[in-house]
Amino acid sequence: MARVLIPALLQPLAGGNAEVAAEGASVGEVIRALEVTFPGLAVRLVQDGRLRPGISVAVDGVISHRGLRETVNPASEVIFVAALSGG
Amino acid sequence: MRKKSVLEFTLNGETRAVLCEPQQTLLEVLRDELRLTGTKEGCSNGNCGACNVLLDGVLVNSCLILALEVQGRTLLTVEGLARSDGTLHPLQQAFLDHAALQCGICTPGFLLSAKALLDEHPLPTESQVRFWLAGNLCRCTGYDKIVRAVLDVARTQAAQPPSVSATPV
Amino acid sequence: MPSVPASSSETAAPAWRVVGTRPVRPDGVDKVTGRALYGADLSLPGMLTGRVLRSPLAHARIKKIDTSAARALPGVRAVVTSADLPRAADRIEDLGEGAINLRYLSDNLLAGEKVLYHGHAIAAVAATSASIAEQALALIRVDYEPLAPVMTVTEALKPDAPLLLADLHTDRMGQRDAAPSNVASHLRHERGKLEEGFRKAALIIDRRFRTETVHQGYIEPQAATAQVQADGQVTIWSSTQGIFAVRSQVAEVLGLPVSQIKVVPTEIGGGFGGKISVYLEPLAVLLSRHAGFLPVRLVMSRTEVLTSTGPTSGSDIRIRIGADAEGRLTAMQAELYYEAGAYPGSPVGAAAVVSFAPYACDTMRVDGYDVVVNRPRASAYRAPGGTNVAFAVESVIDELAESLDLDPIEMRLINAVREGDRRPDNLPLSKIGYVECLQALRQSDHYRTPLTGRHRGRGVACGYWGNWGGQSSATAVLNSDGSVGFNVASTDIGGSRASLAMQLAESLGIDYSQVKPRIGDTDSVSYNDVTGGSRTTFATGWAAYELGQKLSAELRQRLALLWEVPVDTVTRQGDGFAAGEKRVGFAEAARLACEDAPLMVSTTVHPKGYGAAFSVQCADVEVDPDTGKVTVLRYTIVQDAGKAVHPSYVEGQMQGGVAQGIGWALNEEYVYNEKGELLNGSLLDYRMPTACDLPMIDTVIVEVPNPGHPYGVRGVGEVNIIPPAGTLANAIHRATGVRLTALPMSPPRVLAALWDKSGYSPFA
Amino acid sequence: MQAFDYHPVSTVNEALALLAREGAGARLLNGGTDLLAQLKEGRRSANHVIDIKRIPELSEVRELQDGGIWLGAAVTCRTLSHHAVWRERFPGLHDATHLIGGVQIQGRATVVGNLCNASPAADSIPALIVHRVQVCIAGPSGLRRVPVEGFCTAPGRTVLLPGEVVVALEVPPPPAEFGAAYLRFIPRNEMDIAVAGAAVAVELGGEGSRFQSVRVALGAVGPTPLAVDAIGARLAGRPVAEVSLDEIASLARAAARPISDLRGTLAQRRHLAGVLTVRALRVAIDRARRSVTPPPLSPPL
Repeated sequence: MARVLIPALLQPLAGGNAEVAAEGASVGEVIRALEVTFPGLAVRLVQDGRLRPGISVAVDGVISHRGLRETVNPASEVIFVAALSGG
Repeated sequence: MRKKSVLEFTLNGETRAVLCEPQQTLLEVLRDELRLTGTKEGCSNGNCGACNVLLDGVLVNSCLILALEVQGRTLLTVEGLARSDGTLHPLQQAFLDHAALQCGICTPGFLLSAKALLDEHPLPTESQVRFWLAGNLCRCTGYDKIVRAVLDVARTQAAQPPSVSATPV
Repeated sequence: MPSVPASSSETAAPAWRVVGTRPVRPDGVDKVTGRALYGADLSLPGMLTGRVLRSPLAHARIKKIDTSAARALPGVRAVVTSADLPRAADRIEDLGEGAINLRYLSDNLLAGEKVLYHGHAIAAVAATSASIAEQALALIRVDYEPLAPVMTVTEALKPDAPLLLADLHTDRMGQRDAAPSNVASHLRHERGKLEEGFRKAALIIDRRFRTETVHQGYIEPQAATAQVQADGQVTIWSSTQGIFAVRSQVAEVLGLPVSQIKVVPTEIGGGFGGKISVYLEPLAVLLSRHAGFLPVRLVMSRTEVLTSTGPTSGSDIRIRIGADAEGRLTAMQAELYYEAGAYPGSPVGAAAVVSFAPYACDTMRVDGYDVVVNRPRASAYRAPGGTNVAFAVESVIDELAESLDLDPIEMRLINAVREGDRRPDNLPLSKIGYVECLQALRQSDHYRTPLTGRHRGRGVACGYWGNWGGQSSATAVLNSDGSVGFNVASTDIGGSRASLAMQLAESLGIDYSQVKPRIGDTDSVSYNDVTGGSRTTFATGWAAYELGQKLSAELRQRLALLWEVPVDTVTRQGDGFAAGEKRVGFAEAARLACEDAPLMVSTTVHPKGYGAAFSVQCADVEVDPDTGKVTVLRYTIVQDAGKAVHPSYVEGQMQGGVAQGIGWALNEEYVYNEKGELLNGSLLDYRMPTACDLPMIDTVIVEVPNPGHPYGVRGVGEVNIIPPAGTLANAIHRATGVRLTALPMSPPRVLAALWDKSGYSPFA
Repeated sequence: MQAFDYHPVSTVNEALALLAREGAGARLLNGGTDLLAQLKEGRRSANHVIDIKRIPELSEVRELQDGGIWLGAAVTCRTLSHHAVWRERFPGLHDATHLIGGVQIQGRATVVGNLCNASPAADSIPALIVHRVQVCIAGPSGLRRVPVEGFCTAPGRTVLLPGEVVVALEVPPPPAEFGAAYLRFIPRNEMDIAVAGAAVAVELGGEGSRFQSVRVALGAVGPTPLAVDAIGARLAGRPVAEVSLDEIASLARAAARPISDLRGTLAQRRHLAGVLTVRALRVAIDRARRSVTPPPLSPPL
């Protein structure tokens, strides 16, 4: 199962956990699995079938541009973070 | 609209005549009437130096001069710095060699200020270079490489007799 | 002369032939002779001049706009207002500069129901001359219902504060507060148990900071020209950091398909993040369409640039840090309130990551708030958000180091992040050169030379920036003489034609002079993200590298066919190719390869291994105790470039970022009156540093190669602006004993701080 | 910029006639560095712009027989920077005219233009005051002279009557053992408007040991440049060695009537009035004692 780091503001929805384990071959599947355990979490991460604007996901330390479609391995670490901009 | 007048002056070594309105600045006439867009507009009130030109050899902001004020006078803009055979003025070459420009919009103004400086003080100190360039704002370089380029030209020219003047005026 | 790169990579660096040299840039001659065409230099037959009417009020409801007199003026060809914009969807899109609600983008272009800042665009006109256009503006009547302006975080957070946007509710990572608010969003990064961490501290410093709004200050004002054809095709000439960002913004706000829009880049006179958002382009398109399909050019005045284009946020910041007696950090807390301007979108997200990124500490909490105020909508500015927060954090770290009697570099070494450590948002760092930078500064001539003299002090600060990759495309055409035409669509804002051509030359094994770069338009090259986020030399450089590899492979294929040998026997040899006895120079290979068919390759990349950047800086200052004026005597910047492709331009980025940072730290600020009018909308009173205000800026390039790039490149454009304010604050403290907690540290503020300490009053 | 007619006149009488004919719609154009910026920004308006730079005598710097200077209205700051007598014998004025604007502004800007623009922060006016300069004004009823300290009446306003033109400044010869200095404070090192300025002129006696007379004028700390007579009254006749710099600073602060604006705060300006007066006094004393020795020729940096 992948390790998922839960953002601080969403931890109350994840039983107060900063880190949980979840099954899934993609970020989208991981979120669906999280939703089963922690109902109400998915809607905070996903909107209109994609990651909410302003939220990015990093898998194994690399920010993904594939969003929900990004591949996740059982040994992966999945981190949801605020999206950034540059100048 | 006011009556247009004919402005005749010497521009980069050539006599030019152009119709202009009384309220047009020299910068506007250079850019909009003569299509010489090398002289840039950064602020239009004398605070950035992007429009600097040499009027009878004196460094001035072309945005703060009415075009008709230069009647009968001699003007040098960035387009007149290189020789007609394409050989760059030593300052132009030094700016390239020292990477003294990034975006390049301020470069024409700096070149004219630097030329005015070296015409008057062939071997300036770093402080003098900074003083003479203080009216030219550059937001990209922090001035370091620009100052070095000007000092380098001065030293090189001091080492050689000044027969290399590449300007037509 | 330029400083000697201090190579601190552990393994011997590969010997590149082109990468690491300092050739003259391909566009150099055009730029020193005045031939290069920038945004305002363009002229088209029949071109009309446009002007924009802007709000004199900071906050008001628009009751009525009457343009009839302006339309009736002879010579006026078109007048447009927000009524001419299609109703924008209430939808959030990323159009090149982070996510933005399209309705806000549209309202920022031409105010709809309300004006939200002094300088907010209300109407635009196109006329046959500038003076007619200006007369027309004077004939437009706008009836306002003035509203109280909300200028700062403090005012915006008051319970009874006027609301800028009636439908704005605080978003807390996907959850909307019930009541509307001027706080657009709240984010938090947290790890460890904060108060437990503080209980372990021998010393806790808790300080509040304020920074003012500052502008990018590019010397070229925004300029855009558009021509709409009768068949609906739109061409836009724009001085922009990203032609595709312009295309997508124009398409979205005008409801046009991207296929109908071509954006042609002009040369660009600086941007620093400020030329990503569009201000003029959609107006020029509307005006051209209404003016009988004539081209319309819009160029901003300097005052418009300052009142109406994106500055970067002012901010209120609280920093609380605890350390044990040995200087090890036990807990770190930040509260960041960033002013977004009139619409949500301050860089507080990036600030929250930058905040404690250089420090390895397993207990931290960072809260970030995006707050709307009646100032122009903030846009990106070089490492957006970073300078504000680093000023605060680096001041507190310095105070801790001083209290614990630790050298400021040692303090940072004790707590330095290394590969695998995590940023505040828990993302792990890949290979970085931070420790190497700290060591390089400690060993520098500057740091080892004692500073003497009264009222003088030396300060040190550091900064982290994550950099970015993004998408790039490019094509390369092999000419039969062996030269290569190289088409990119990354705007060249400071020498990237050179750094990209060098990587292609290196990859292909040819001379730099044989690569002819050209910046294409949106129809000639595939998608490119903006020139920003320190990405171009990294990501478009990746594309250049790939083009070289592809061309080389294709040449070997064709030579193998020609020579009737297996392709794997064709190898690079010297400057050409060989297989067994056969060998040709590159130019001859090109001629042979192109005999049957032209040879062109293209590539698109989206590299993700953009290594993070660190910079460590040191300044010596002298403070005049009678006037409060700070003179920078000496400045050294150390930065990890991964690999400096063109060291002169890397140094230039470092020096330029420091210069902007010094201006930000010492004198630059937006000055508003109580009505919310900008008082210093000129380059006389918005005081950017002149040549007399800066010393030479010494550079030390550290090269810890980025494993995510074929030549080890890291972005170098942004991180350099993060440390200067903290560096100077710390230097001023060491010089005077007073700690400035607000930017800019301008003479009146320094004087006031000195008087606070001494008890002096000019009224005594 | 608004439309107007341009008149390059070649005599003072031509200028006077045009002013008489066109009345309030006419503006005199000298160096133009203030006027053109103001016309562009809409802070002033004009129907007729009368360029006085082509009047030959107005470009003259005449050295008078008594050792004074007659300074034509159209003489640029740059010309003065190259004028040896100006530089050496009128050091307070040289300080001021050398730091107005940057090099390219110097190429156009004139002292008379700086005076007539009547900015409270004008760099030249405090120096003109302490050098006891007279303003020569031509008008419909002939020529008149007014002392420079009475010339400015409010920000942007002067004693000039409709139809009048300032044609020259008369700078009296400096007495023996004379020294003067002008110092200003700006946040940057160039290209700024003075936050505060102070000019001091001293005439020493007793081989540099005693003040004969002292004149002090302040800039940017009141609606017009201010002559501070209290300091002169306090110091005249006293030994230089006994002067209390704290007292001088305090008198200067007391004379200042500053406001807070975008360029500086009230407290800062009041304080700087004292600091700059003391610093300028020191330089002026030093110059008076070395009054045979000219100040440095190169830029102050």
